[in-house]
Amino acid sequence: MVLAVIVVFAVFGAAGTSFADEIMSTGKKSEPSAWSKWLERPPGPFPGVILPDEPYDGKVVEQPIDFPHDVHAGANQINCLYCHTYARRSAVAGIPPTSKCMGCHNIIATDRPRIKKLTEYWEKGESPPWKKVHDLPDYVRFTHELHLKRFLFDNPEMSVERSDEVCALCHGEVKKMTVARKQKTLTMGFCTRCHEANDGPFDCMECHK
Amino acid sequence: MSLVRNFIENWSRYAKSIDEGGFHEYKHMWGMVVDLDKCTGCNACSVACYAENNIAVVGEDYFAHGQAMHWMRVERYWDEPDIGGKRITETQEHGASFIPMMCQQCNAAPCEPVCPVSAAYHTPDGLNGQVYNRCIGSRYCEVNCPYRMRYFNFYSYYETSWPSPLNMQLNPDITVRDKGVMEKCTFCIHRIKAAKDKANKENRKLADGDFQTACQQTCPTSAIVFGDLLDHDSEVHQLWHKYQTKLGTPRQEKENPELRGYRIYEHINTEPCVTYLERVREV
Amino acid sequence: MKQTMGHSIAWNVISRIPSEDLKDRASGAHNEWREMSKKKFDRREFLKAMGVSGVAVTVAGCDMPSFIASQEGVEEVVSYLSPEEFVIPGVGVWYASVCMQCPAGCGVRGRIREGRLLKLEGNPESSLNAGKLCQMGQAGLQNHYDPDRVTTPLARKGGKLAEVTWEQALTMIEEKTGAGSSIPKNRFAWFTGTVSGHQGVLMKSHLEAMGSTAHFVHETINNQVWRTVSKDMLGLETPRLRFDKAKLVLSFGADFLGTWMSPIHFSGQYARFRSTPDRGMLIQAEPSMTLTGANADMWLAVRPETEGAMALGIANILIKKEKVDASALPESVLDAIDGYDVTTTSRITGIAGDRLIRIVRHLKDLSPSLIVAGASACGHVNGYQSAAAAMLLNFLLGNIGKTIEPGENFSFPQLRPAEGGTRDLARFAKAAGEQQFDAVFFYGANPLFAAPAHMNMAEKLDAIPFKAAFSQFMDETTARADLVLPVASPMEDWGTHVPAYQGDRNAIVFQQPLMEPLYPGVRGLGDLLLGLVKMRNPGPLDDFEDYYAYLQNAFAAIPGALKGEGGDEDAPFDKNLWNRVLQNGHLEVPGAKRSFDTKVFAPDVAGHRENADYPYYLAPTPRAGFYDGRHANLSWLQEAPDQITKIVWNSWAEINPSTAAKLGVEQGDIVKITAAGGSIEATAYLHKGVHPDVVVVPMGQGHEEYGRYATGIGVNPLKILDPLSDGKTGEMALYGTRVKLARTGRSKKLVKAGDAETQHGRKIVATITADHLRRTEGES
Amino acid sequence: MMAEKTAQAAKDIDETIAWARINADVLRSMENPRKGYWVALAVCFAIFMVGVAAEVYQYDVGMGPSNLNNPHMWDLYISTFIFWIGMSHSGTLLSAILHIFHVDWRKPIYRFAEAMTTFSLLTALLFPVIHLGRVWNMHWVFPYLSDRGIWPNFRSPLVWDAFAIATYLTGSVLFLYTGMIPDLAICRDNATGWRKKLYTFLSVGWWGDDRQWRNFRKTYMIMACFLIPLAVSVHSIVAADFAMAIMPGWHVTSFPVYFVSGALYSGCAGIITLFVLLRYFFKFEQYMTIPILEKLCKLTFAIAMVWTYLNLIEFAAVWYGHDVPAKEVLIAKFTGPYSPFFISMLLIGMVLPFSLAFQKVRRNPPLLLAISLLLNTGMWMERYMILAPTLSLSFHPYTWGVMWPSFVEIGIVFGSFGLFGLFFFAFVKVFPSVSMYEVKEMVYHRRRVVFDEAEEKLHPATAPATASASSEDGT
Amino acid sequence: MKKQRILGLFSDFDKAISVIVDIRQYRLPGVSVDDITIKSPIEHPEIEEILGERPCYVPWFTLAGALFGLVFGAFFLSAAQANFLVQPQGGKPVITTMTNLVLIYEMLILFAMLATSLGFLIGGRFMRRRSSLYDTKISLDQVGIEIETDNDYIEPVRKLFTKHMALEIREGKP
Repeated sequence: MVLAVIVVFAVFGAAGTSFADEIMSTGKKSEPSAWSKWLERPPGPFPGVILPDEPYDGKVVEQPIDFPHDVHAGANQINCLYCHTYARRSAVAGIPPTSKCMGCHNIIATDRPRIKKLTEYWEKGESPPWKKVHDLPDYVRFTHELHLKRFLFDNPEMSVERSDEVCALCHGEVKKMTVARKQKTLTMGFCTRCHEANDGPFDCMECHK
Repeated sequence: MSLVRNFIENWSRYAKSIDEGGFHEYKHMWGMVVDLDKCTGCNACSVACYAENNIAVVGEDYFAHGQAMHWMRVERYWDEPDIGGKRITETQEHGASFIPMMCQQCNAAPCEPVCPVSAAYHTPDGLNGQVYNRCIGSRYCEVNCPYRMRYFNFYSYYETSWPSPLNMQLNPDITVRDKGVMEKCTFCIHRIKAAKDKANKENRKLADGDFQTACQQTCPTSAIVFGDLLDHDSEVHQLWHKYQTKLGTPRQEKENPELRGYRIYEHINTEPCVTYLERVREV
Repeated sequence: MKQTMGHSIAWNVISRIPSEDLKDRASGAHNEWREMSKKKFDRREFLKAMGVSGVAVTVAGCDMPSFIASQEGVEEVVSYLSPEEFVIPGVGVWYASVCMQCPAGCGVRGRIREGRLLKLEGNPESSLNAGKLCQMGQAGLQNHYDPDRVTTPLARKGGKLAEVTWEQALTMIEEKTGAGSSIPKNRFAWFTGTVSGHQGVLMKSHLEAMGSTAHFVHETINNQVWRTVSKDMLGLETPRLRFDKAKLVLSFGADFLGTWMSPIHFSGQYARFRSTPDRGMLIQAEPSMTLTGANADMWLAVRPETEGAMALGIANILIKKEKVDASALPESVLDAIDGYDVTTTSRITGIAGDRLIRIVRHLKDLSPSLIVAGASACGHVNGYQSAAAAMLLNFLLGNIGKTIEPGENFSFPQLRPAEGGTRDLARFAKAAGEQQFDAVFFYGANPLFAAPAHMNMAEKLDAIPFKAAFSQFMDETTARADLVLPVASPMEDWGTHVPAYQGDRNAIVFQQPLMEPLYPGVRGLGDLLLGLVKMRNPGPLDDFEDYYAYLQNAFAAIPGALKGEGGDEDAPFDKNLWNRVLQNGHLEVPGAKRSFDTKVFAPDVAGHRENADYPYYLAPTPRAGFYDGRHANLSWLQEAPDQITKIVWNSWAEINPSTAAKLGVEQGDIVKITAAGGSIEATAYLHKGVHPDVVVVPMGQGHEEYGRYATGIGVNPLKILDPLSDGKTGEMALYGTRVKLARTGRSKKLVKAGDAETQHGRKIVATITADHLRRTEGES
Repeated sequence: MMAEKTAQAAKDIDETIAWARINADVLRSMENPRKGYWVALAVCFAIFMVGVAAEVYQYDVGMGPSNLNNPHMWDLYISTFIFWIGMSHSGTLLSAILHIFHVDWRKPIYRFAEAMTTFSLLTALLFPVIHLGRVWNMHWVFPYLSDRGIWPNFRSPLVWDAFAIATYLTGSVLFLYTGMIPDLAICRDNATGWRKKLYTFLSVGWWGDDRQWRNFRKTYMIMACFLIPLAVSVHSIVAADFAMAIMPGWHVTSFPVYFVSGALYSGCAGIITLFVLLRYFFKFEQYMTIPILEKLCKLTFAIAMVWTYLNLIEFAAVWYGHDVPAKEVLIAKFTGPYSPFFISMLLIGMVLPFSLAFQKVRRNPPLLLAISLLLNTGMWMERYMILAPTLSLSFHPYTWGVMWPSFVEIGIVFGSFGLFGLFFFAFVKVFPSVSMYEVKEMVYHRRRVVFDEAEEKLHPATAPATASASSEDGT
Repeated sequence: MKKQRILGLFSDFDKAISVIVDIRQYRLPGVSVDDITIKSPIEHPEIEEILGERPCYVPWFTLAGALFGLVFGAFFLSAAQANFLVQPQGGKPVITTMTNLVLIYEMLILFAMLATSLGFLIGGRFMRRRSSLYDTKISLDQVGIEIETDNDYIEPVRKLFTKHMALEIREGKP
């Protein structure tokens, strides 16, 4: 144990301080220390945001109906917020109600097997048992509403049409997937780094409940 | 030179905090006033707290072991014969005295510096934050709390305390604490956060009365007043002002020392953010 | 999982809903609801409704790397089918309803999220509780989510209760009491707690249909005596009391902060009464300290049964010493008063003369005052007389019209609550003993728990051929019933209620479902009653598909009635008004001002009865919390310490230290309390808030059958009460029972919160004198 | 006085003992000890298992079964932790001090004393871990760079503990090991099989030439110098856990000193216990001699007096400091429910040491065993009495309450003694528990005053005579 | 000319001393005091008197270690606090100067001791193949004198050893 401490000190020591200097400091900016060179982060995907890019390859989740995001969001260019409409009104983005699906799909593509399956559920008056893909621990408080506000609605550079880019910050290139897959680590480090870079609130109790 | 920077920054803030009470750069400073003359000791606040904060019901055996968890506990003391003469009578001549005790959210909290992992820390709103999932259960904070207002999960109460369907009542805004975690009154911080978000959404500042703590909301005699001490329009600030209770200074120079406002154990300089108004009794 | 909150309109989004589709929405949603209750679905799934979190626990996961902590594809997400547009996952919506934890009828608002009821708060609109709530009200949640609720109809087969379907259950009732049944008139009875509003109306019409008049209404905690007195002396049963206007309140055991009449309403008044300038003074005279007594400026341990004498004594001093003008009082009264001069009074009541005189001085200086009498004064053989004596003081001090106001008429007499006290319990016991009934329906009352042993309630109940219990829980009475019909919890049901004691403004309180029934097997009381009436005499009510429709129809008549041109049946249904009412949770019904018709008479207060073998009085005081025992199954209230003793999860006996010394009893010793009617054992808690002649064992514990949290905990003092009742009103004399105490030699650690009984000189609760207060903020 | 004189007269060790004997005896001790040794080992193991069972249960269920409650958030665990930390003190500290002052009677006994230090430290380390509500997150106390990038709170005395104890453990292990190298070489030269491999590895190529001896001397001295302030700092920091808290009865400036003296006290007692045991188990009568035991006793007595003094001082400070809560705690200690413990603690700690003033006692190992065990119990109770009364009777009357430990808690505490025993006895079986080379030095130096003779040899004038003279009493 | 090492074992320390004394007096050819190594079972500080002061570098290691510990404690730990503590710091400024002192103190001692033992291992020429001339008797009770010199000068040395009653004389390659 003693050794462990020492080793940890020795290895991370120098790097640790300056790395920390980069990622951990209160809202007020500090002049980047010499070490920050190799920690330079590329500017964000679009103006008004810096994003720590942390690729992560989530596993493919078995869903009752493997919903083709690529068709809807990708090919048909349907806005994310059209279906996930709760995201801008509530903390949780939620799954769109089945009625929304049926809104289109009692006319469109009714012959496809997936739509058939969906219709069955609808008739039975049940909702498909979706599985949660982007899941945060229960002691974490995250509100979609305010993040959208910050990055989309209050961001002069952005327009609602480009909402998918904002969603992509944390959800990855969903429009290229069928069933959604995790593409960001969504660890505390991920959150804090982004908060620090974009002057988000920086206080434990802000995100921990 | 991060060390120096940190030292200088912190020291200047600290030095300021001496004369400005340690909350000069806060956005809010949540405080409370409890009028002991109005408090009837009816326990409503305590039960409301249970309902709001997912507090576990431990049952008789554990209660007997002193492992109960009243974040908000109404304490009852029998009068000492200080008023109404010293003579010992066969029966009471006055009622009892009640006091609702919640975490005093000290401005110089003894619980914070001793937490080895900073699970207990001071939020920029002047609260004593308790990050449940950071807590490792060393229990030093409770050992060092003069008010004994922190409670420890000695067991895992989830199954025993909320047998289905009782668990459907659990408040989603608050974690259900598992064994080995210290917990305490948070001034209903989830309500604060919800109100903040709402204000933020409407691009306005948080106003007094945007939200209430559970105990304040239910108190049948409105003995509990809660609000932002820095907001000069807030009722709580005006009360503090009226009773000349000052935060961030060890001694209270009141022009009129007879005023009712006082804080518990002021002399150990924990600077609690809860002001109690003395109980009044006819003699 | 279908969202079916549609039929109760959220108060904060109503503007967003086009009004024309309201009715369809309502009815439509309503049908959905009914089919919902038929459909089976898994509760767990419901829990997993979207956005529900925090139900899981902070496990070691916190430090695990994210790819473990946030599992992908483990938790299930259940989406809505077709939600209302105002239903947003993760956003709580508040609905107004009424608190049914006690008969006071406070308005509540419930926070709903993802179809779950999460929290109850007082309804700020309510003129009774103005947004406040007591601990019982807060615990209403647990009453709703209780794990031990009866979920399906049960019928007695071979001595044991077995599950049956609703159809079978209803056919059983049909056979016993239906139109076709051979049950003769007057052989049927309802035994209920307080029932009011349209449920009351339906119940009445059911009784009419049954051709019976036997409706027993039982409330162990009541103020019948006081109300009879005010009826006799003021002509009004429930005059409006204004504690906030009074400068001095002298209360003879009226626990108006805890359990008396409308505690939360009075607490609000108390707050104003106590606030500066000219803060009021509270004097409490009672043998055992109640919550109100614990807040009194001056607390007098008056000898039991002598409250009346004390009142007269005070009157005497007022007239003789303080020369208060008593011309208003008739001769007979003055004669009655004459006997009670200071010395006599203090001899009878055991209160020092100087204190009496001090009280009188205060009474004279601080006017207007308010004198009330409550449980411990009224719960005696001479209860009525004592209360009358107390009321007499109000006359003498000219409080009538100042702090006791007539209030307004209530425009809908048919909706007034069917009320009663313990007298009906005795009456019922008598009637049942005489085999008067073939069928009795029980609702909202637990006679078996409340009845003293001398009534032999158990045998009498068994003797009744058919007993149906409309009950939410399996309590003692329900357990003995032949048929158990699970009723919906107050949070799942429709209804209207009329508080017996109205607040500053008369109102009908509306109860609406805050969430859909937890269990598909339960039915609302209204629906059941409606069904019963239809069953007994088909015809008049048949076109009402269910209670909801009936209620709306009945509601349609109200506006007309308010305008004065009596409620016409076929008035159009005003949906906007209906929606507004559902938002507020109540409908104000202004009525004509009432006036007093005073009649003063001389109370004949007998002194207290010496009894050599049973020297002590047993005081089964009610405490806010368990109330009359109906809340003993709520773990929050079991865990919430009793206000006076801070004891939890058990029963106890409060004894005065001097008495204890006499008996050689120490704190924690188990004492045997023996009355003529039997004996109980409880752990002794010593404090000075008890008269030396009194032992207090609060009522509420000692259930034999009431779910996991109440069963087998503590003892039930009601069991050993003597067969005494108030001479005038016939209410049971709850406080009149004589007992003797003996130590068993055993002892048990009191499970109580708080170790120290006093502050040990620490400045925790600091107290200043009222003069001090007047100096600092008196005339500010 | 008489007793004292004769004690002085008695020899610490028999100079005429042959070096070969020394080797033989000590090496034999590692081969075949008395039966008692195996019994002791078995007993320790049994006790340890009890502790393990209890801890497993507690880990599974939560801290509840230990009867801890509000306000008794700390109890036996922490007090036993302090106790073991205390035990760990005298070993190294005394050894170091005595070494610096060239006190040679330390030589036969310091080895096991230092072993005691090391192992009681290891045992002590268990308790902060055991008493954590969420043991699995223990590592958060140490600063390491994680994805979350959060850091322990260096203001917390608990974190200082972590550092101080880690340092002290490293230090005392090094000290113990360094001092053992020459002996390991001896073992290496005589052992066979796995032992040989082990010793060959551990005695890092020691062949005892003057260069090695020279470095050895310096190193050992330097380490001794460092260990003294270190040991003191460690226990003052443990004391800080309490002195930094604002609780009445803890918030006392004299706490660090008080703790250190208490630590030395219990440590000396511990040494006496083990002294007597080893002496019996391994037939070390020639090396762990009665006179040395006597010296130990005198030392213990002296320290006991210091401790007593500090105790009384603390009472006085509290009493005249007139801090009401603290005063109430003090009074409660004498009168309250804990008074039996407290008073017996005072009796044992303050009065019992006086028995060591009698030579008869000092020369009677079995009796000393009993006494030293009693002293240790007393010191353990002292630690318990530091915690319990304050916790049960602090500022807020409403939360006053007496709490008695449950079987689980007692079981774990009990088990820790078993663990220590296991460690210790295993050690003395595998490693020489008496420092052979230093006993040789002791014998050697006591036999003659070397320097003058070397001097003479440098002047050949008188050389032959003395040379011949010297050659006679060679062995 | 090739070097040769010779080891003589003596029953006790005086004989060993006398050998060295002789060497110093009679000036054996090719043998100087510096070629002499004494192998003894116990520590003999007094041999300095005969062999003259020989250097020992351990304290320097100690110093280095102490300095490193000091810097480490002061800078790494404190700087780390500076950077990491701001996050849990939340609203209140955290002044950790005092604790820095404590940690520096501990770190200083820790690294000093580590460095010391390192110096010990290096300075003492440890971790090497055992010399062929080592004899287990040395660890027991005999004192050995090892002299390294040219082949030609071995003879007088052996004579000297035998004269001083060497119990055993061994030779070996360096």
